[in-house]
Amino acid sequence: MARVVVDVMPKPEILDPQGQAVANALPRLGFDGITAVRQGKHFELEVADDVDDATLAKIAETFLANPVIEDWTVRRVEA
Amino acid sequence: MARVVVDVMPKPEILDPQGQAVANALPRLGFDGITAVRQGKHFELEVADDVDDATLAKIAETFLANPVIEDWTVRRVEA
Amino acid sequence: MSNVDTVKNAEATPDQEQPYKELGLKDDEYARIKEILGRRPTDAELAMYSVMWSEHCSYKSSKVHLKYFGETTTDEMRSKMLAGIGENAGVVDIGDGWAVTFKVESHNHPSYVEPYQGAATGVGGIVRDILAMGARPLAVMDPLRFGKPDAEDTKRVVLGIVAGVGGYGNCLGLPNIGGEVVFDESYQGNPLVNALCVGAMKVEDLHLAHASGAGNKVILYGARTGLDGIGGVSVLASETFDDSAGKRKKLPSVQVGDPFTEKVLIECSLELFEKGIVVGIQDLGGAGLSCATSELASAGDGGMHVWLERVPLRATGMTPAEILSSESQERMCAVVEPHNVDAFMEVCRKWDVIATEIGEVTEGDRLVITYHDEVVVDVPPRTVAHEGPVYDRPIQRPADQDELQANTPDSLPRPANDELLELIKTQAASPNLASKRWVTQQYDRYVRGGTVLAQPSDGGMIRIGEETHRGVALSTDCNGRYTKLDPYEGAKLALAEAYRNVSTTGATPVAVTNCLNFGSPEDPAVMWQFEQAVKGLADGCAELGIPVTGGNVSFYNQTGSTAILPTPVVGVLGVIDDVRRRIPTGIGAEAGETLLLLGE
Amino acid sequence: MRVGVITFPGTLDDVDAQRAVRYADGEAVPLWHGDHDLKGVDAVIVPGGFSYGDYLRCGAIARFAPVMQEVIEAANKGMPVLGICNGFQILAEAHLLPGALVRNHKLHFVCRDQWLKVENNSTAWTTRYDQGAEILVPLKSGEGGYQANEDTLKELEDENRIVFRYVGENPNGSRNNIAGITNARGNVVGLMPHPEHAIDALTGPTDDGLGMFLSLLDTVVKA
Ligand SMILES: Nc1ncnc2c1ncn2[C@@H]1O[C@H](COP(=O)(O)OP(=O)(O)O)[C@@H](O)[C@H]1O
Repeated sequence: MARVVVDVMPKPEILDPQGQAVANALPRLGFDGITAVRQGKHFELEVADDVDDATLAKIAETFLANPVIEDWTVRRVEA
Repeated sequence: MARVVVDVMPKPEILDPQGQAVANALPRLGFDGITAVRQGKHFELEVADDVDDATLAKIAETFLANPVIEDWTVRRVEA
Repeated sequence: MSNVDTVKNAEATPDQEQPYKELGLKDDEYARIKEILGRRPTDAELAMYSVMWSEHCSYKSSKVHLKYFGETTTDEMRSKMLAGIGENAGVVDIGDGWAVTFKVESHNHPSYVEPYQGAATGVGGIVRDILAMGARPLAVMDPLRFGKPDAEDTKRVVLGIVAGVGGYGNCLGLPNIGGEVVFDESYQGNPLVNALCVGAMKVEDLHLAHASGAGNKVILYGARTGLDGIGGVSVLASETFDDSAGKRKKLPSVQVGDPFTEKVLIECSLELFEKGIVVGIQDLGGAGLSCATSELASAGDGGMHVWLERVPLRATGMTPAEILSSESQERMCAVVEPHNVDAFMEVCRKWDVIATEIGEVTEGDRLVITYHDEVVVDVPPRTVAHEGPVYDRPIQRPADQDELQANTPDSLPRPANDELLELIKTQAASPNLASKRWVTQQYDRYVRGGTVLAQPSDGGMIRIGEETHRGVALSTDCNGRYTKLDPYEGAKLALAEAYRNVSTTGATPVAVTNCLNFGSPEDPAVMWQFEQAVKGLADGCAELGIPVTGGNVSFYNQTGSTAILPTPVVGVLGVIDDVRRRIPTGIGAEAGETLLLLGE
Repeated sequence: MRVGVITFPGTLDDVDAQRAVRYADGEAVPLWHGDHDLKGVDAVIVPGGFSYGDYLRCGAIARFAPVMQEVIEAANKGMPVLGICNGFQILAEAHLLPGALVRNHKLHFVCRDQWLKVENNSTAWTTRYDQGAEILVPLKSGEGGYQANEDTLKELEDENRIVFRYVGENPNGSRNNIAGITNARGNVVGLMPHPEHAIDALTGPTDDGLGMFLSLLDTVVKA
């Protein structure tokens, strides 16, 4: 068993209303110095040892992310 | 300027319908060997250098996450 | 700045080659632009003309046919009409001092590429059209067409489109009061997302898009301008395409909607209207600022000067052509008298809406756009907005039309008596006839508390005047298979069905909108379908005595050389003076009801 | 009876909540999110919608609005406060009510007429209902699943603080079929379904929701 983390983020050129809402709210809450925020998704997968990187990439690319508007990264972490 | 990543995840004891939906769908799509999936949020913040760790923790704890149902982590990464 | 193509530069380099073909302009169209300007266009001008003269914005293939709507509309039919074809949306007087505006528009192709965002921004666009008439948007409807129900891709498309319509409309607080869900193979790879919005205002608050009065200010408000939807125009930027970091600028392939920004934009605009500080207003939809500035100027009595560097941007290194063509969502453009600018800005601040004075109405008759003091556009606005090319395209009744019509149900085997039950079960379970609850359950139909009828009723109905109980009913309908068999009769049938659905609610039909979804206008057979459908719809309207007040044409709905079923979606608006007298759909509400069959 | 109805940017059901107050013969007083001012009202309704777009988490941003600081203070002193849908989410985020609302278990927005059972008719907002009565009101939400840890759930059950429960199929995965809850004092109530859309059978499924606003009238008159 391995733990795999997939992060999915809106592409930089795509409007990110979620990140924008957070960025706009922070100064109102008294937090200054945060100049930009982008918000995406974070998946944690428990993966059998025989699942290879190519498969994980395929899962991210075809299912967890929508490549039309999102970028993704996959990394294996300590469980 | 530093880049800070905040990950927010549903607490283990809280139902995670989104993660569950992903976990259920994977075998149907022909991906086997993924035994569990949890889905949370991933934030990337551009932060001025004078924002300290305590402030970042406070942003995560009081705003980006809802500690009633979510855990969070903060880490600084290379920009 | 040095590589911005200015008017001066264009005059000095008359023979410079320009990528007009890549922008979709024909040789003679490009020649006409040169003739209008007396020189070659600048990059920014070329960008403007090419989007504004596109099929989508100029109606160049449909104009000659759409004229027929006007020709068949009598003065009597027109008597309740306050605004008609040519405005952002049609407006009818419904009595008690209320005016109602409604329109349906397509967002087909983007909804195939990215179903959720395509459908969401489709709803956002039509809502801004209604807002631009000065009305409060009150409800939406969504006639949808999908491919084969069991095709794998259909699932992606259906899930995304329904969630997108719901996601955007729910977040705007607009009840969804009806629509259609139809599955047919011909829409595989080409789903139809038509979105209708209806709004209301007091008759005296009607706002028409025009920029009159020299000295008046042009204010852009709403979201920032990004690189959205400028795909085609990027060919103009070959030299300036590298941004400071030396990387190619990335163009978003999809526009992402921000319904929250739109909701705030709506409330902000309505407060501006209420305060009476808006002279003219225009939404930014397809063709963005190109469209808004040229249409505002063209409909006014003067010219306009726009300072393009003032436009608040979301992306770095945008060229003037890109700023002008950007289709970033959730933006509006208003014309305001100078003494009202402060009050205008105050309202925008209250709603946290970014507002920027980007231009001024001028004495002359030119639209002049400068970028850091250099003139990048200097054109007669009418030539951009209203005097685009017009085509009378070849029309040819398809060779197999007779064969198609000859293939009648008479040749089908009759089911035996003991097969009837199975047949009914099969039919009831078929996706086109089954309950649409899976879809409608994702739409808020209660918000605003004015919904009198929604699903599963034949027509939707909302209350307009809370004190008087006056209301309107709406239905959209179309059967593409009938229309394929006989486009003239098919369009009439779509009208008749929508008319009946509105009548059965207890309302009196008063006006018609439409969204004409067809294949390629360059195919003479498609053009024939189109011409026939327009005739059928117009003739039907004349018979029923209600006018077409507006609509939308969507061509090029085809996969390869196969066109979709011709799909002229017809929306009918009816008025009811007391919504408490509405007639709910369905039988069995009370014991002892009598069932009557009307008609033949 | 003067009842404040808050409008945040993105609030949608404020007009409906105001109408419901008027139907109960109250005066609806619009309150603005940016004002530190409750305008001397007797009670407050935090209505439904998508405050600030609800892009981060439903209610997460609204909770910090200036007007909410006043609402929290007044609620803690006993003022009747009702949170409907997004308002419930905001009250939970503001810790006026325990627990949290998460994505519906089937992940779709759900709009339907929903039967509810009145479990507690002694709150400031439910005295007009019979204990155990079943009412039909619209439910319309994408993040309506009530979640709390076991201790909190037990406390709510033991203290009779569950005000409404879903009848029939659970529409969103709420723990213990919870549709609405109250605080220990019974003055703050939050629920996901929309009583303000059920005040007139012309525009809603029933007028069953009106009872909540009439209950408030009794509460305020008694106070
Ligand atoms: N896409 C949709 N959006 C909203 N309402 C819809 C949609 N599709 C169908 N409906 C509504 O669902 C109900 C049933 O639709 P349908 O089965 O197509 O009825 P009919 O066949 O009588 O037109 C109608 O009230 C219709 O307006």
